Amino acid sequence: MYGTARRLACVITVVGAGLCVSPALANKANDTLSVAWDAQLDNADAYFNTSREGILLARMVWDQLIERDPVSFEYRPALATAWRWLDPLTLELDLRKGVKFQNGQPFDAEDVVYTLNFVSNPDNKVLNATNVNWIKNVEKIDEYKVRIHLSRTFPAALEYLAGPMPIYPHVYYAKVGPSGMARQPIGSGPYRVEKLEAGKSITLVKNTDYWSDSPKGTPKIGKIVVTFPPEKTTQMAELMSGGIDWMWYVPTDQVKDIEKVKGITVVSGETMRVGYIYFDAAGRSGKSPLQDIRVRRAIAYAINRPEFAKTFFPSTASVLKAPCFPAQFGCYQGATQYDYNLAKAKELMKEAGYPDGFNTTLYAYRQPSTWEDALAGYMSQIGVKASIQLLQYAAFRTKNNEGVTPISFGDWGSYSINDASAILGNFFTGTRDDFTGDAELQAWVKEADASPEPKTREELYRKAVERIMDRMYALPMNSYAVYYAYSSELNFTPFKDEIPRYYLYSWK
Amino acid sequence: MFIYFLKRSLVALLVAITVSIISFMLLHLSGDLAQSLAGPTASEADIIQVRKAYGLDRPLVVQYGDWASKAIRGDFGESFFLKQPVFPIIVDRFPVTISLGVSALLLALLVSIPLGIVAALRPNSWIDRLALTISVFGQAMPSFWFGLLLIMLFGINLRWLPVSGTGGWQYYVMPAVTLAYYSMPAFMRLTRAGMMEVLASDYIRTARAKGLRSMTVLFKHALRNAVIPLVAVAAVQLGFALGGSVVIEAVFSLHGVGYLGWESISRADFPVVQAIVLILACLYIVLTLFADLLNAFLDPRIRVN
Amino acid sequence: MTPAVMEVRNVERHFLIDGGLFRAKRVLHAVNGVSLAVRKGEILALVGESGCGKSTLSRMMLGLLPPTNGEVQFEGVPIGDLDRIAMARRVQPVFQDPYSSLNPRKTVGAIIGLPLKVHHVCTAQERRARILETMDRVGLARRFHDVYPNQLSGGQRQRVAIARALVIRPELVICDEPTSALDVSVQSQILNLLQDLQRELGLTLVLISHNLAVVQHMATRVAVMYLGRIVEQGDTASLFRCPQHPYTQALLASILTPEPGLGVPETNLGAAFSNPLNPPSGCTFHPRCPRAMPVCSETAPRSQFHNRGTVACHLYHAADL
Amino acid sequence: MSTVLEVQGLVVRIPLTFGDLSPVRNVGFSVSTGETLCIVGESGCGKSLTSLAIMDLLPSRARRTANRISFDGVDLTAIRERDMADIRGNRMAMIFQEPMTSLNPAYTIGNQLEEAMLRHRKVARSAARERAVYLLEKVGITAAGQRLKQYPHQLSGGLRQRVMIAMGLMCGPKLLIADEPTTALDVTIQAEILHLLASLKREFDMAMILITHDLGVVARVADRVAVMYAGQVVETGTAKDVFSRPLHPYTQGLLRCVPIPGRTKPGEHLGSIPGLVPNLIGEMKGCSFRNRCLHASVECGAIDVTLQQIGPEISYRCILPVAVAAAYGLEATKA
Amino acid sequence: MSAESHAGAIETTEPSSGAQLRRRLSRHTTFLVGAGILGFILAVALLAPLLAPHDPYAQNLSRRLIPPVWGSGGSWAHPLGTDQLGRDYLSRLVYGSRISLLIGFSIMITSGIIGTFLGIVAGYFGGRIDLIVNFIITTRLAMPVILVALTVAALAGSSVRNVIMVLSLLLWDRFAVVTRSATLQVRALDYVAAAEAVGCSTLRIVAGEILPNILNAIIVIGTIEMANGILLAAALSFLGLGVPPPLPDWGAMIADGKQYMFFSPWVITIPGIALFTLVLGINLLGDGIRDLTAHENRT
Repeated sequence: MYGTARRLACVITVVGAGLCVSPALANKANDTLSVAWDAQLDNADAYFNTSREGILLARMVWDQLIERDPVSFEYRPALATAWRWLDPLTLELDLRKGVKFQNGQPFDAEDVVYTLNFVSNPDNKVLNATNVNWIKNVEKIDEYKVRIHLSRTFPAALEYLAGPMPIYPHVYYAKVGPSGMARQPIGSGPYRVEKLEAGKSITLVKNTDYWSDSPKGTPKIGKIVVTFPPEKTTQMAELMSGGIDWMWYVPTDQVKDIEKVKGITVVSGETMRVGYIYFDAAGRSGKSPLQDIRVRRAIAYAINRPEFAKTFFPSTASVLKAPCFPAQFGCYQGATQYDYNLAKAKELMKEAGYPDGFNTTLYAYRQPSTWEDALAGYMSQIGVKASIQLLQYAAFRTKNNEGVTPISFGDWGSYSINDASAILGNFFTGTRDDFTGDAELQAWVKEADASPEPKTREELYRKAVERIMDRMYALPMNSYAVYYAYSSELNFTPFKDEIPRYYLYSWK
Repeated sequence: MFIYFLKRSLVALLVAITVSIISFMLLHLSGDLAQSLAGPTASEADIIQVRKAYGLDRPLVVQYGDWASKAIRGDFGESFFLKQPVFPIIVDRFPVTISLGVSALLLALLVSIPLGIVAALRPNSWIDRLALTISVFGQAMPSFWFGLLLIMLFGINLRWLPVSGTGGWQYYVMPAVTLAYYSMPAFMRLTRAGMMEVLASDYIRTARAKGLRSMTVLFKHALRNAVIPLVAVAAVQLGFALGGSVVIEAVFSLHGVGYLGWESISRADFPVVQAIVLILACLYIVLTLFADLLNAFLDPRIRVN
Repeated sequence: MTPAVMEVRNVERHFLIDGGLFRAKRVLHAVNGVSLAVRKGEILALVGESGCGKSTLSRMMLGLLPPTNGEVQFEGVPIGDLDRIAMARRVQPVFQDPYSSLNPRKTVGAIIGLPLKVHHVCTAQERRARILETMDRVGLARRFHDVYPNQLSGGQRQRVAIARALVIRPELVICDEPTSALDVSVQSQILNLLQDLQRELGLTLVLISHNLAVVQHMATRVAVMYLGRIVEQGDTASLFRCPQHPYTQALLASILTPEPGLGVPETNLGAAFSNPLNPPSGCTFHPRCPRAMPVCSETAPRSQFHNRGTVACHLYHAADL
Repeated sequence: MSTVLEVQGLVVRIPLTFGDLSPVRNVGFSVSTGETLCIVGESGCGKSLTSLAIMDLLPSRARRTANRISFDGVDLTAIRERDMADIRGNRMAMIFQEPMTSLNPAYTIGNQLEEAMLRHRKVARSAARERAVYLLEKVGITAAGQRLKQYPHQLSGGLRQRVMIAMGLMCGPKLLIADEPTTALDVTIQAEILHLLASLKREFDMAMILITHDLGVVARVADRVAVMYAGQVVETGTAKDVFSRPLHPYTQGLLRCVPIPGRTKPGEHLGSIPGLVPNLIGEMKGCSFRNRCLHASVECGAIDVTLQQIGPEISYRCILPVAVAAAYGLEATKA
Repeated sequence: MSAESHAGAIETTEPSSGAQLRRRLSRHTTFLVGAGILGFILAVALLAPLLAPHDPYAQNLSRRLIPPVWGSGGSWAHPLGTDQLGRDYLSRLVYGSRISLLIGFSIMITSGIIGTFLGIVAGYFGGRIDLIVNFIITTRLAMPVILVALTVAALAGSSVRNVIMVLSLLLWDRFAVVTRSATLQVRALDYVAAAEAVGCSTLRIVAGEILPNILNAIIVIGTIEMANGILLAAALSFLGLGVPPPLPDWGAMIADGKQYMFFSPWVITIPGIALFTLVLGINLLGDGIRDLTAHENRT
């Protein structure tokens, strides 16, 4: 086979004789940073996608009202220079003067009012309603002052304003709508979208006109090209061959090898992302053994989570005790635990009446399927034979929403929001993402999300976590520390909130 | 000739209609369209509304007629995933696939025809055996695996060629070689067999009996007749190559329609898949039609009556 | 006169010819209004050049092809009304090419025994006996029973084909050029065999041939075909002695007997055999006929009876004959 | 009358996996200007390979050896392929059995005719075209000028064979080899073509070798006859001699097999030659006809039977004395 | 040609055709190599439980990506090393042969039945039926196989059964085309006419006269389609929509191993070579049969 390859090599050499065959590389020399993202953006409009990559793009193209410092986690003024709670349901913000959008339109209160009113209007169907449905409406006070009226008490409001809520230029947005924004995003951010080829690549160039005093600083690298090589293999190949300069989620087992490659640096970084296995306890996908609590517990006992974490993640990743990131507010750590115990698992299966196991399907989206394979391997120890359906992220989410997934293996980054509402509120409040069918649990979480009292919230979240763990609706796997691999010519630091800020990076 | 063209086109049209029905069914088998269109957050009421708005509550036949009449005008609906009209997306990707298919075809012909001729002239010689080995290997080589081996060798070890993505001509070298190697055996066997058959024919004996030089016999009398059937096969192979480029485009992340098709399948974006299937099928139909006409033009037995 | 075993009445057969890629389908009149009677016990020869329709006619007589117009009767019954099995038991073919007429995947015994099996005429033991008996009769050694055709010579194969035709004892055997694919030395053996069988079994034979020497040697009656029509028929002796139709005359003149010194005869027929797809008007023979008259290109001559047979030519009127 | 071609000891071997096949074994004959030699024999006797061997057009796996192949003063066994190519189609032409497949379907008749001449003569295309028209008319094709633009598939078999003949004559050859030129044609056409060949031979003063299996054709066309059996010439002689007084038992048998109108009584048994042609693989010993011969004796298998020369023109390959053989032959022709 | 007619004369002294064929088979290298490879893999598949040193599904995350025995760090405990989940590669390879062969044979048989049926019907009856079958063939050829197969697999879910079903429904065209033209050829031969004249039923003619004589062609196409089916199934698996994990399918093994190929190349080379060898073997077998039967048909 190598012989054939060599023969073909000769053919190519002959065909390409005299021509210098070398790929056009993106790198320091032409001030172009080429990065590989995993999930394609189905929609560049930040309110109409749910992927991490959407957040990354949003941070580059748009600005938020408030910026949360990636290191100290303190709130810093961004488009809003100051903010104050007039009452628990009213937040007043002073806006920055002299900011210009990339199309030349100056930024003022109209933009905030239009953007937030548009996205919080249920008729407009933004994809992640939990991010915005706490807003009742926004009122313009004067040209540089607005008031946000909340629909309910929402303690995490600032967290959200500093997170997944970019501000759009209102004239443009009113004209083109979400689909136009998706085709040609325009914001006030440090990078301008030069070319967006759906499903293929995004080219961003430095916004030379970027407003000073931004907590994001001045962008340094001239051009950023984002591609979506579909697989880790391709990404690594590209990185090694100089086709790209930056990738993340490097498979742990390859880290020690790729580190040895000249010109490539690998670092690990913690994130707020947590992995989970969600069982269809409600029977939304049809009647199945998974509705039996003993079966769910058996599976939980059968999965060797420490081994899984150790094998596939950096050592900083830890096995979780609750279905949320431990640092998040309300993430109670004292609930029932399921340590790896095969005997107990088999016992439970027998008790449930499935001594020989059963067939089911595991839906997942992380390519390649190694993690899923490993999970299926654990499950097969107790006879649960899961065939794996590996989908793209968007399709995976759609299947979830359609409720056809008996078991799904996914992960959630909580939009980097340091509050349990960002995860529990999404999965356990009776939305289309809810597979518990547990009305009581849903009520607790909803109440906790809306309650102004930290004490009450903590208590309610505790009850919720205990219920989830006890009934084993979802098995928390581990926190996702990820490996980043990049060209050694790049100055790069990972941040805890899993948001690489390309505008902060520079060439060495 | 005109009547023939008309008849042949009519058959082609019928095939195209049948294929369109099949691809139409494909979309409708993929699940509740209204649900997919309304998006994951839609409520029951929304779905019903969408169903009405898009006419999905009408009988299938009516829906097909509607869809087909729109498809003729290039309106294949909107992508579930990209929320954009399907047709421009595909049009955008087509040049890549065409470039890949055509360059692979040319490469395959360039290598296989001379090799086939030499093999036919010297059956059982070392070059015949070499040609046979290459073709047997080519047939047995899983193309995706071959592609990976090329990536390892030329992309990673030698760093001669880019490993993925779309760009200048360098990006096409490995995919084209992979695709060419896949269709080469067919061409070579055909050239060899055709050439051998022609060389054994009576009119070649006549040509030799006239005392013609062996080069004249070979290039004037033999080659022309041996190559005629190759024309049809080349067109058909190009059609197959366009359809079969899915695997190769996926291996090399080449942004052609095949890759788009695969991505769309994995993100359940069936309007795109449907349109690609239909367009590729129609392209194949047009290609074979074209090949038939070309063949008719080349072969005086058909052209002149 | 002996009764007719088979009667062909005004039979026509058209084929739709795919005109290749550029032409519309065209109609080939392979057989164009042929009437013929086969009488019990005779050897009737059908003579004509390739493409004259004699093989098509034979297939219609075998019931393998339905006529487009007219009908073929077997003992007074239209063969369309006879079921295939009944028909098969009484009429059997021997084909030209002994290489393509035997299934290479079957043994000689199985090939000869196939009719017996299909017609359920005897038990398995009897069948074997009858196969061997028939093999004896056609001069095939019994050891060939379990042998495949590709181990036989052409002559032996043709004997197998004859045995297959005879094993269910048909009344009429239609031999389509039975010896033209064989070498001379073998041809004579097969001709002798056919003659013996005809005599011993009282068979009626239809012999299709282009070899006039063979026809004269074998047949009791001859019908000459040209472009789908019978232009002349009559008993062998008189037809060879005094042919009426110019075409028959030319045919007889072009027989090359192995007699040195006679030179090559001049037939005066002109260069080209007419294209059956586009037959000439009137008498189809007129473009080649040395004695053509203006009327010949306009009206097709009708068959006229005379005391020794029939002839279709404008040169003759019923009264003259 | 000068000898144009003389062949001695021609052997063709085809190596097979289980031994050499020798389809032509030690064949010799000669032909002179203005003469027609007919090589006659049944299928597989080696007559076609003999002609191809002379033209050096054998299939690539066949091997030719010969004591002598002398054509028009040139020793064909000794010359290079290039020089042989100069002779082919020029001084020595050949026409084949299948007119339907012997012309290249991709080129017009005119192209293929002219090509033959342009290859060997330094003439302008127009001159070649003139010659083509002239010859087409000569072979009895009307509207020759238009025919040049036609493709082979537009012509009937008889016309194509005429074109083939014209093609053979383009350079005015000294020897024309015709391999079963009429076998694929209808009887009436056959007579025409043979007539044409005979008259052209006279007109162009050529020597002609006609290969056929049809004894009728031989009798009418040949000046001299060579009868082949199992790769050997078993009898030669003038047509008159061979047909009136065949000497070899095989020739006698063949003549007995054919019904002759007027001579054979209808309905009477024809003569026949029992048995099969021998296997030609490997070494052979003795008379190859002995297993089918009525007069065979033990001796026939024991010795190598050679050609007996019994006159300047007559020879036969049999151990029977002439008188005895002739007696059998007379019997044969009478029967 | 004359040389051929000599062959005709020779055969009178030859043994029976079956014996001849067997003798030629025993000398034909291509055929022997092909048959040897296929036979070997077939034996491996049948004896998988005996040959596999480990459970092909047993994962051991602490023993991942161990190189084969010839690599540095390899051991005889895992002669071909382990995969990314610590499963014994040899065992997976051995069990994988079962899946490939199952897929190959099933596709060959199913598509063979469909295609042969259509081809014979078209070739035997001709006319309008032939037109219809031709139309179906053309339509089928116009469908891009891989895309349609992927789509159906995506809609119906990936499983071995679905892969076999969808590919069988897509790969019958060559059978149909070839049996159609072979049937047309045989149909025109006199022995079919003789059988008709004898009064044989259509079924009997097809079964007794036509099928046995086109069987060689069908077998040759069978090998081609088996190879083709295996390759396409592997491609589907490679694209993630074929044989679902954790089944040890060779195509899926390549797909899974892909991300480790730069540092642990054996994870793709080993299943790749296995796949290549199997397909090569089947193709050689087919070529051998074609060569030999072509020789047989000539006489």
